[in-house]
Amino acid sequence: MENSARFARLGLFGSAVAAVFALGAVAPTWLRAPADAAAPRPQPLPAPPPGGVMGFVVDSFVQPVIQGKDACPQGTALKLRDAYLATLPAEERAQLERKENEAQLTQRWHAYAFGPNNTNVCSQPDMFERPVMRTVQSKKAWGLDLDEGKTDDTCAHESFATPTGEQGIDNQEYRAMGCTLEWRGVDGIAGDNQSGMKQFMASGEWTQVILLRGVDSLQNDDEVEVIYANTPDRPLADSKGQFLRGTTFTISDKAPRNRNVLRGRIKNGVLTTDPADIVLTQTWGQGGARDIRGNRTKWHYAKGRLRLAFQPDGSLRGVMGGYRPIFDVIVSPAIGGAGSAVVAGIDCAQNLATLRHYADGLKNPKTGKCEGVSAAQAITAIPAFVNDVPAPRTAAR
Amino acid sequence: MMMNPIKRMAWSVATLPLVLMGCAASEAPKTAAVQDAAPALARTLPGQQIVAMRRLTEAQYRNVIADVFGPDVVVAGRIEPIVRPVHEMIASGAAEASISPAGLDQFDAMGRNIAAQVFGEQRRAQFVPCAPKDEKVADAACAAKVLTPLGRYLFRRPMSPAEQAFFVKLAGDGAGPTGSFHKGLELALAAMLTSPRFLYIVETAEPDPAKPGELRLDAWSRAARLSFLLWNTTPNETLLKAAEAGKLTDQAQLSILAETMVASPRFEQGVRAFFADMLLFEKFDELSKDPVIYPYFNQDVVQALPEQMLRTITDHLVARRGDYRDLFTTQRTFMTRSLGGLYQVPVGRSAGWVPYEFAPGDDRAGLLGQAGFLALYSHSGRSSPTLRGRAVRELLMCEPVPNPPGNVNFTAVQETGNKAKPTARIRLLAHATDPSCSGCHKITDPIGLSLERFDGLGMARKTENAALIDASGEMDGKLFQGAIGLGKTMAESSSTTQCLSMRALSYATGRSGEDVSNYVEGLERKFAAGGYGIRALFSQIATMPEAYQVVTKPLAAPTHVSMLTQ
Amino acid sequence: MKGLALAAMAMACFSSGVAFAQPVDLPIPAAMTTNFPPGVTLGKAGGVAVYAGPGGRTLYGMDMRTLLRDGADPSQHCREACAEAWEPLLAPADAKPNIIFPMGFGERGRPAAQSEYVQNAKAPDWTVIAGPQGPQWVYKGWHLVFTRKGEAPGSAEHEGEDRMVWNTLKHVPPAPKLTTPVDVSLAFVDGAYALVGHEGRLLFTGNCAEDCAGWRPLAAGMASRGLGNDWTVSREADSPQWLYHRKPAFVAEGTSPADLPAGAAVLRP
Amino acid sequence: MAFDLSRRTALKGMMNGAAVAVGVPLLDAFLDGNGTALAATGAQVPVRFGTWFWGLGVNPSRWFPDTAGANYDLKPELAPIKDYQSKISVLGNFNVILDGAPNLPHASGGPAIRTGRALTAERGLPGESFDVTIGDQIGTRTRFRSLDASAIGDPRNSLSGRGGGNLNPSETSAASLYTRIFGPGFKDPNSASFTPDPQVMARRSVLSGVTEQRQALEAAVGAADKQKLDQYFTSLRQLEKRLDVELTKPEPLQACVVPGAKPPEMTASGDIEAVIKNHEMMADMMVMALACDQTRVFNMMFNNGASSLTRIGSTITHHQLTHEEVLDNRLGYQPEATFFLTKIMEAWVYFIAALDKVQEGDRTLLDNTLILAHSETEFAKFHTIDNIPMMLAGRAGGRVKSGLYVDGAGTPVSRVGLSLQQIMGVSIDKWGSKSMETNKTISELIA
Repeated sequence: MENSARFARLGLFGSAVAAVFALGAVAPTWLRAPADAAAPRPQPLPAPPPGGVMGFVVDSFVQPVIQGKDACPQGTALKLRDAYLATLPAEERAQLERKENEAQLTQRWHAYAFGPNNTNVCSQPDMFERPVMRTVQSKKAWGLDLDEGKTDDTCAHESFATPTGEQGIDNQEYRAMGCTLEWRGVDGIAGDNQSGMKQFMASGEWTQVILLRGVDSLQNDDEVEVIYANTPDRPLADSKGQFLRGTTFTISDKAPRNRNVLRGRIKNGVLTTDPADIVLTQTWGQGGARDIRGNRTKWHYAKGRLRLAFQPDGSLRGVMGGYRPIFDVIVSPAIGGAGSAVVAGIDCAQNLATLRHYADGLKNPKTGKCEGVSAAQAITAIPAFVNDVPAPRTAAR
Repeated sequence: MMMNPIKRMAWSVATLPLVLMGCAASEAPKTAAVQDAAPALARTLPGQQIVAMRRLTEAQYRNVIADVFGPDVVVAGRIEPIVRPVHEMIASGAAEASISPAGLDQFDAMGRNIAAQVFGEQRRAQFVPCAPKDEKVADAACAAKVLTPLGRYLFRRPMSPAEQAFFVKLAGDGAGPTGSFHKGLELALAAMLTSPRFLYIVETAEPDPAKPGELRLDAWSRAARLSFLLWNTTPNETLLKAAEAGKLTDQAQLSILAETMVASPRFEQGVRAFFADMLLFEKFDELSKDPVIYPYFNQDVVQALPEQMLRTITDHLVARRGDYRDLFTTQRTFMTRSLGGLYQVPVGRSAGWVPYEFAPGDDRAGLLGQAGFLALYSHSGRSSPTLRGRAVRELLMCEPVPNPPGNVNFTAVQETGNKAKPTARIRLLAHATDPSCSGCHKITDPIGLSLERFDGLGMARKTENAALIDASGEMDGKLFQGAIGLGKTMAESSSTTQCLSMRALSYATGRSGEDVSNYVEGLERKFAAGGYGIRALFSQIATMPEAYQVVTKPLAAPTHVSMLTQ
Repeated sequence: MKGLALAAMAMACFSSGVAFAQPVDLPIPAAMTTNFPPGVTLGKAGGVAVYAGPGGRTLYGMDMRTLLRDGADPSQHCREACAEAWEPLLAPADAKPNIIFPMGFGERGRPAAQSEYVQNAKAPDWTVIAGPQGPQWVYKGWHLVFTRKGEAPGSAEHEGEDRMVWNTLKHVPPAPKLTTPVDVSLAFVDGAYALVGHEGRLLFTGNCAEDCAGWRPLAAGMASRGLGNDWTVSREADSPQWLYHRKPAFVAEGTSPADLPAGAAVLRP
Repeated sequence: MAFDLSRRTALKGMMNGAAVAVGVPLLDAFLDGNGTALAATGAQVPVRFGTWFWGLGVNPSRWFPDTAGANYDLKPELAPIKDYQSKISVLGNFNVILDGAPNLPHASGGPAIRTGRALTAERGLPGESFDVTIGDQIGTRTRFRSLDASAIGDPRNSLSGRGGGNLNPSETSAASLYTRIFGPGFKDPNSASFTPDPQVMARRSVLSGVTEQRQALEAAVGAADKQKLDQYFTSLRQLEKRLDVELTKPEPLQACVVPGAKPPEMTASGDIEAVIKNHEMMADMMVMALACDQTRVFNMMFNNGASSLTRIGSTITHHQLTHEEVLDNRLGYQPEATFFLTKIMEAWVYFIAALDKVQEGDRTLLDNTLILAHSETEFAKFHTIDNIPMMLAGRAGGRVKSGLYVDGAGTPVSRVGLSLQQIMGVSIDKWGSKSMETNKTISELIA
């Protein structure tokens, strides 16, 4: 009931989205609005297959960024070099920025990445005190209303509205990280994340599948079992890298893969799942002496839920929301250590400080402090055949 | 009306003068033009006379090396392909195949590579039963111990004392300059592997006691014949011993051996080789599709397509002992993950092959509904009812179809984007109405049009250019719908089983279809009596005395033309 | 995130370490030696063979790589609360440390004395590091060795604790020396070594009586005279087959005993 | 008659199509572009093979051509090769498939191209690199099986080796390369005495032995089989002739001019100008090593994967720029990092030009050589390893076509290694492992 009330508030596609479309061919597909229940449906949804089992493979899984000047009016968050310069008096800064002093500046901002006892801002971000960085200033974000107005296990935070008018959106991860160059890019189109995440999905390291059981109608169904899981099968793609529809994947729940069983329902063609812990594989594939080969990193969404709209072409489009442990957000550069800091100019400690500042979930009952941020991923998935893990194993679970 | 395949072949050429004119009479199939001439080989020659030399195919070469030295010995490289004589089996091409300088170069490189593995540190202990007096120099006694058994396996008969001495001497010649006994062995083995005695299956004859003045294959040649026919590999110890003991020239004992061999799991390897030859699987090596039109086409798929057909064939014929005719209607097949995408069906496991059964009524029935056949007989960007129909006629019914004349305008057929002519059926009307074309197209297109619900890669489709596809077909006056209908019609046609009998006999003997045609009718009767089982057919061929009779053939200019050029 | 990920990757190129890691939850490599530090014995915990220390208590490895976030040198991590719960397996007080945790990035601030130390990834079974309480044993280059105070012998209760920081030290004995055909090797399967073929597929033997269809023989060459006393070649079957101790060898579909057909037994040396 | 193809034509025809996919043996006699059977005349210019490596990829949309085939379009970043376009083929859209192995940044791509396998350790090679395999085939009779050099001055900058952790170390300065080639042990090929290879001698004597079988066999066959045997022994005679050539003192090498003086000792730092200079001197040295037949295989590394190239007066490295400098999706590239790429392409052209200047009969040294130039990433910012830029220069003595853009359509990159090895006469039918195992030659390239 509450859901339908919220859906009723939704408007048409927002202007921000339309603007993105206007950019034409370069506009990546995921920048289209995530699941939007009230969007007009030009074609009716097909009937579900007999037996009500439907499989999908996720072909896009990225942080939804809303482009536009209002999000980060001061510009993108400072890189380590500029963050260092910002700590200096104006005169000294001007001095260092001179071409002839470049070597000195480099030496100094590199040094800024290191602390005592061989620590550095990315390997040991907890051990550095850094100011909060530039964050998203606009009121618009994609995501879900995770707390539904309750405050008992959240911390104070300001919510967003979607460009389509949905209120109460919890996405503090976007607020904290949404002005970084990696998320936003320089061109008003997309940041590095977008192509990078696509690469990871295509590489087969993270492949995600969705298996629906008990679907009686794509329009309305009170109870649907949703299995959101990883598979070791690399997606088969055409010569242009687009995933092929109708190929088979087999779910694995053996580490490092995961299998999440969710309960959901369909209303007006939109599938929504009940809050649950959602854990998915995340490997970064780095080498290095301290390498942990990605087996320790996960996508972990506490109180996570999916909201996916069935599309007339058979695909699914929508978002996953949930609370992520703060450190998870920066685990990749943290693994990269000093290299992340001095090569890519990432100040992990600053990232961490900002995330801590905006943390709004996973409240630690002992300290009363929030250790997680609300977050959202935009998801699209195309039809596939999905084999679940063998039945005896699921029964024993 | 029942006709034997050869008559039908003649019919298709002779009773359609229009066809011939329309399709350029000068390009009639070569087989029809072979004339009788005096036997080149005098039949009075004494004893061990070489009567045939059939070059090893690539698959045979690989199987032999694996059997003799173990499958862990790597056979790296490709072998000069044997050119297929027009409308014939590669097996009969093998009887004509010579070895070019380039081909020999490759055999030489492969032979040296294999020899280096066999006598390398890693495997030496397995193949050298004696310790040389000095590893740095030749040791004739030890070399003889090593090479004598190898010669027997590789040449498929014991070496004569002269041959033995010869290879031992080569080992010595090699050990000298290289300063290594084992290098010497290596060079001698490499020489064995490049010897014509190895690269050719040399068939020798002896006087036939039953028919004075005639020749029959001797025991060693029979061992090789059985082994390569039924298992596509070299005779094993059992066969060599049977040859030694004279069992193979005894009809009763020959039958017992043949029965054992078709009952063995290794028979599958022989059946695979036969069908790969009969169905022109070498064409898969060249298969390419436009990846934009066919996004599901990739290298995994290319490799899986022939394998899927072979698995369907061997599962049906060998494992399930099925009726050959049912191969055209069976719903059972096997899938891989990448094929699952092409067929748009779920696949039980992510790796390897899994059995799959299409639902009753699914148009994916039988061998002709498989993507391998459908893709092979299509163009790179569109399907081809003509190629498909022609393949059915030529490969499966042994009815050659002439090539098109040189001056045809194909534009209308090739214009797949032409909205005015949305389907292949409509586009092909041009040929059907042009008298210079209609003769041939009448015998191919109505067959192929029944498979139009599968595109040029063999993916199912209901429409082409938004127009519904009509999959009705016709063959020899019988009307049917879709692949299922075609399969049923094929199963009912006597040409289908007669053709298989002829191909199998040709395959076994290395002779052309024409050369074996006299025996087809008799064989076909036994094939029928055996419920059209593949084991019955092959054990029959392996034991029929006619197959071991020496037939001499005049020296004709080889005709190196591929079967389907268009 | 991806940008971050990529940045993280950049690290690899700067790292001075040439090592590649043994991820903590991947199988531990076989022991290279049968000589253990004084006081270390073999025991069983959690159903598998593990090393045990004082009082028969299970030895745990603290995987140093998982603790990097807490400081640049995780070998110094276990103090205070940790040291109250965990007891280091100390090497003799006069033992000279021969391994360090690599700092990467040019060993900033630490004397570049790499050559004195073994590389972690190539370390022998047992090395000594300068731990917070003195010279302490390290297993396989990364796992700082401890016992859990007060834990009962044979317990593996703390397996995988603290996000895989703590892992029992599983014992995989050194592989026996064996002459095998090319393509046959040994793998540690179900607590003992087994013979495996190409791609680690298990070799088995047994009597298939009737349904031998799924029994794929381990093919040999018919010209092979066998290998030593262990391996002979059967030429009697349709295709030449290896016999191990006169028992016919077959190749399983997969790498686990679950892949064996009924009536089959794993071939073990 | 249209139908009556001779075997020779049949083989040739197949080579133009999928022949090499069917694996017709690539004997020199069939591959000589002029149609002259060199093996018959005995006088043969050696065919050489080499690689040229640069780190950190390209800006794909500004480098790869759009149109496949000949006369491909030159995008801005590929423009430096303009004068040599007809001698350079561009290979695009070939993928590295890791089968779940991690994409180790800057480390996975190069070895995948060279070995057809996914790297699992951080260093070294997962298998033998194809330049080594090719060296075993064509480089056994020269003084060096291969020469390796790194213009950026890092001896570990190498992608060549037999697998495992070991890499063939690179020479790091033109001076050391000079000493290696022309220092002690150098014998002027135009004056040196000749020692035949004992292995070849042994093979030669074994082959004569095989010929002795002829009479025995021919006595026993009928006419049809006698014809086959005649052809067989004719082929054998050709093989013998080839060995005879190998056992004869080679013709003088007119193009060989021994450099007079050792170049000045100079250590390359990351400074791009110094690396360019070092590369030019090394290129000149390498060219003479080839012309003097001291080696037939070479590996030239310009910079390394995580390139530490810098611009004069700047401390920001090329590598750092690729990561730090933001990708402008509108422009489709990173302007600062691109500066380095342009310099790299110019260096590549220098190398090609140096080879093309040396005349060998009616061809140039470049015509008698085949060089694969490649990087280790497609777009370094993302460490992407599908569609890594690759170029083929030279015609391998007429064995390959040049001046084409070949679109691999997402097929495994191991097809490149397979094709190169087949072109250089290595006897293989398939190459690579797991998903990168392939038997598909890039037939477009075969002349």
